[in-house]
Amino acid sequence: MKLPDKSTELHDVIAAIPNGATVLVGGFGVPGTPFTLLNELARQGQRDLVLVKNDANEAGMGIDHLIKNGQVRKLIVTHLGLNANAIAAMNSGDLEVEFCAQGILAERIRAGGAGLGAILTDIGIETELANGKQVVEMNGRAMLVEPALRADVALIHAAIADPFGNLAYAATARNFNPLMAMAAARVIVEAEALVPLGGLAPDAVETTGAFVDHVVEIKELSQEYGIVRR
Amino acid sequence: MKLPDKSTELHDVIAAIPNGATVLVGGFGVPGTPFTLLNELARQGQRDLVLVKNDANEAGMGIDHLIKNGQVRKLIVTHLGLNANAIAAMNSGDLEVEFCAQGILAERIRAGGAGLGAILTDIGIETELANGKQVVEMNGRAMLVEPALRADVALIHAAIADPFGNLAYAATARNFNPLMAMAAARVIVEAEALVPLGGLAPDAVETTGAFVDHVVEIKELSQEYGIVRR
Amino acid sequence: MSDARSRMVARAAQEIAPGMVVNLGIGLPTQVVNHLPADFPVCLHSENGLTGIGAMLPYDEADRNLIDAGGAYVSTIPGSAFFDSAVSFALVRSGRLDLTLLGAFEVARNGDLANWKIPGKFSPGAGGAIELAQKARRVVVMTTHCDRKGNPKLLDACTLPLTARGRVARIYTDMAVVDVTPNGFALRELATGVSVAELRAATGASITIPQSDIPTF
Amino acid sequence: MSDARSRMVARAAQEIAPGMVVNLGIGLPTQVVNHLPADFPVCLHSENGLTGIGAMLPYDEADRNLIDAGGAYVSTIPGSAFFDSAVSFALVRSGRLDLTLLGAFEVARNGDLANWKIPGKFSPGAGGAIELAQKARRVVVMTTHCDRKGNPKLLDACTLPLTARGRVARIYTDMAVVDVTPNGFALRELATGVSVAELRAATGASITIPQSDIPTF
Repeated sequence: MKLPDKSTELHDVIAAIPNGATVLVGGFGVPGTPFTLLNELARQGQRDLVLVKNDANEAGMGIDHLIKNGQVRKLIVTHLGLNANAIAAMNSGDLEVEFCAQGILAERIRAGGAGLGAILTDIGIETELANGKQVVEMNGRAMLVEPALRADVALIHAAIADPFGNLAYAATARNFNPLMAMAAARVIVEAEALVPLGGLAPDAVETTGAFVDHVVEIKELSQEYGIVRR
Repeated sequence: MKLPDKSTELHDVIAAIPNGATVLVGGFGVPGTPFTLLNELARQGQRDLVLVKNDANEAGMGIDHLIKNGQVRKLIVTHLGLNANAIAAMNSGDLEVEFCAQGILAERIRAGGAGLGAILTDIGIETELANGKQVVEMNGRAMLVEPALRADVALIHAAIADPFGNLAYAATARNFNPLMAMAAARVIVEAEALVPLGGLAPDAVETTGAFVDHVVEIKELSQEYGIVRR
Repeated sequence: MSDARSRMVARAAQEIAPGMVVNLGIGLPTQVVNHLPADFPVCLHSENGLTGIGAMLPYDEADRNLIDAGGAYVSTIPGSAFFDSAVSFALVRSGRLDLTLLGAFEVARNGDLANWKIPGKFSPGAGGAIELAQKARRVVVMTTHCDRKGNPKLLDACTLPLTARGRVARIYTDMAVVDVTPNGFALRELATGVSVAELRAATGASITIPQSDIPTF
Repeated sequence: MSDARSRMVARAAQEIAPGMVVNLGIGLPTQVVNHLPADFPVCLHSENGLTGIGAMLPYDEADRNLIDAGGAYVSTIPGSAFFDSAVSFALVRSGRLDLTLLGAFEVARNGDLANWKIPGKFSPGAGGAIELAQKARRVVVMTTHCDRKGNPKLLDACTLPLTARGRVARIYTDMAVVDVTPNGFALRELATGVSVAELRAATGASITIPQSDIPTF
């Protein structure tokens, strides 16, 4: 036995994403954002996408391209942070935005990856974040039902991958990536380095390749990956 | 600023466990079982304990000592595996045993560590494992409410620790340890090696010390940690 | 191992398609790996937190921290990965486990499985069996056709507490390969030397027999 | 930074006790670390997945993969650890975060906090603010006493959407240190040069004034 090889080409793997797909996108600010996969998705132009991401990147990079192209029907996000374009699109009604508390978004995605139906939490209870949510009583306490979030596709950025899809992340580029890498029917990884099987020690693997469908090596890091001088 | 030092002595840290405590115990079979902490707990003799553990170890090691000493009021477990003593104690009524599906026990502990109220799952539905459990309807589907499990104490075995309590595990000795290390008011770690701050690279840490209260270095590995020839 | 059991194991190994993630139950299922080519692309999963299970090791070569879910000392292969128990069952429940091969006490004609408890006799707890049986994409049973007393294990309805309802797709036994269909059990193949009459006599439910020639294994 | 704000930051730094795990909100709260001794034992937490935040780094020394939750390039210290976003908020929600220092738009006399949304003007989303405010063991606010237009931020009741109910324990402003008590706001200390009358005029709720001498900072 040997572990299966999932390494493939950028174009093909993005071409498998249909219009209307729900797409998890890794990253918290710049670190961990799969810019290479996103740029190809912007180039291919799939439409009616529902994106799930911590933030909307900054203007001129990452999912901002998709928003500006009109490829995004809805964005599920914890904050729009530094992206004035996204805020303007939301305010004009061109972009539907659903806000989620940051840790609850992480847990909803993780619950999807763990094959659970939902989590029960009191986060946001008695605030407007609770509006419209199912409430369950548990030992006399009201808890919000936060449904698991699974997607058609996850776009993941890793520092190192092997051909089976075992992944390691760098520093705070980890963030949502390992959670999202568990929570989609088709998990697509871009890696800064593709090492042979055995190149990642079993204890150093942060996402087992059993969750991963496709691995693409980034040929050259584009400038978005660099330091942002604000 | 520097990170706080939580290294301490075996006797003192076990002496802080009161009678009646609920105690999470790491390990799946031999690997990851905190034998040194358990042996001291058996020596000190705290009673009326509720233990939460994947399995009951094998006869003559680990929590089997506590069961034989009559220190255990209740055991929450996924299976009693190789321990005929534990099965006999259960059958005679000397030991109360609550069974939980393995992955659901893991998720209940993790939910405790994540400050959630519960998870919703269909695991065990329409079987006797669902008996007595709260049921919630979600989008027309019945789901079981599996409450988060938090404890007074967690006993954790790590391969490497630093004085802040950052931990790394070895191979399949990881198992329940990182989950339990998040889910107790007092998290006590035994480590095979205590390295200085900085001795674990930030990306190699598998449990951040922010969850850990006490770290004890194992002076010498007792024979329980070795290969079991069956 | 009897000749019929060996052939059952070899036949069941054909369940494993290239690229699958597979969990093999303790006992007979573990042995199917001996029938796969050295370069066969597959990922074996162990509930205690390992993908990429390597060969079992003798005690004097074992790593004390590296076991499979049955407690056997195993090795890694290039690309193996360790993870915690929550991640391990996340993989099972979220649909990433393509196949599980499990033992059984009883299988019913509707695919119900009982393999963890005999009230009053055997109740050590289910471990990970519930989740494997309920959530693997394909659940296949490997078992002797009858128990040690000669009683059939393939039944109209299970009498023991269930592991999961309606999830078994196929059963490999020392007598036959049997599918669970919407119309109940259907014979696919017979072990060499077993007659249809013998099979019917050893089966506790009706079983559909093909009109055409019945392949043997 | 004005002198009064500098002293507020220095005073708020005393909130941090040895051994604490602390999350500092973006802006003024971040600066309290400048008032801690080099060997002070504390663990700073960043929501994006870091414990043990080191010094901010200039662009030409930064690691492109190492930022804090506010997007600033930071460094590690001996014992720093990285983890994912689920673990990061597990720590917050499960009671492992001893203290958070947060900014505020409004604080009510019952401890209600509004700091994430101004309907129609500012609604970028709450990020991690809800969980920090609702679950940190101690929630302390650092803010100018009034907004830019001179309107009080300490109120009988918040007018803006709440971040969390009844969670603020203490407020540090450029005018005073104010505790939230079961009886509402209670003055603890005054900034040098601020009178009780000035404080009352700048506060949108009644505030209990000590009978004894009022310490200054």
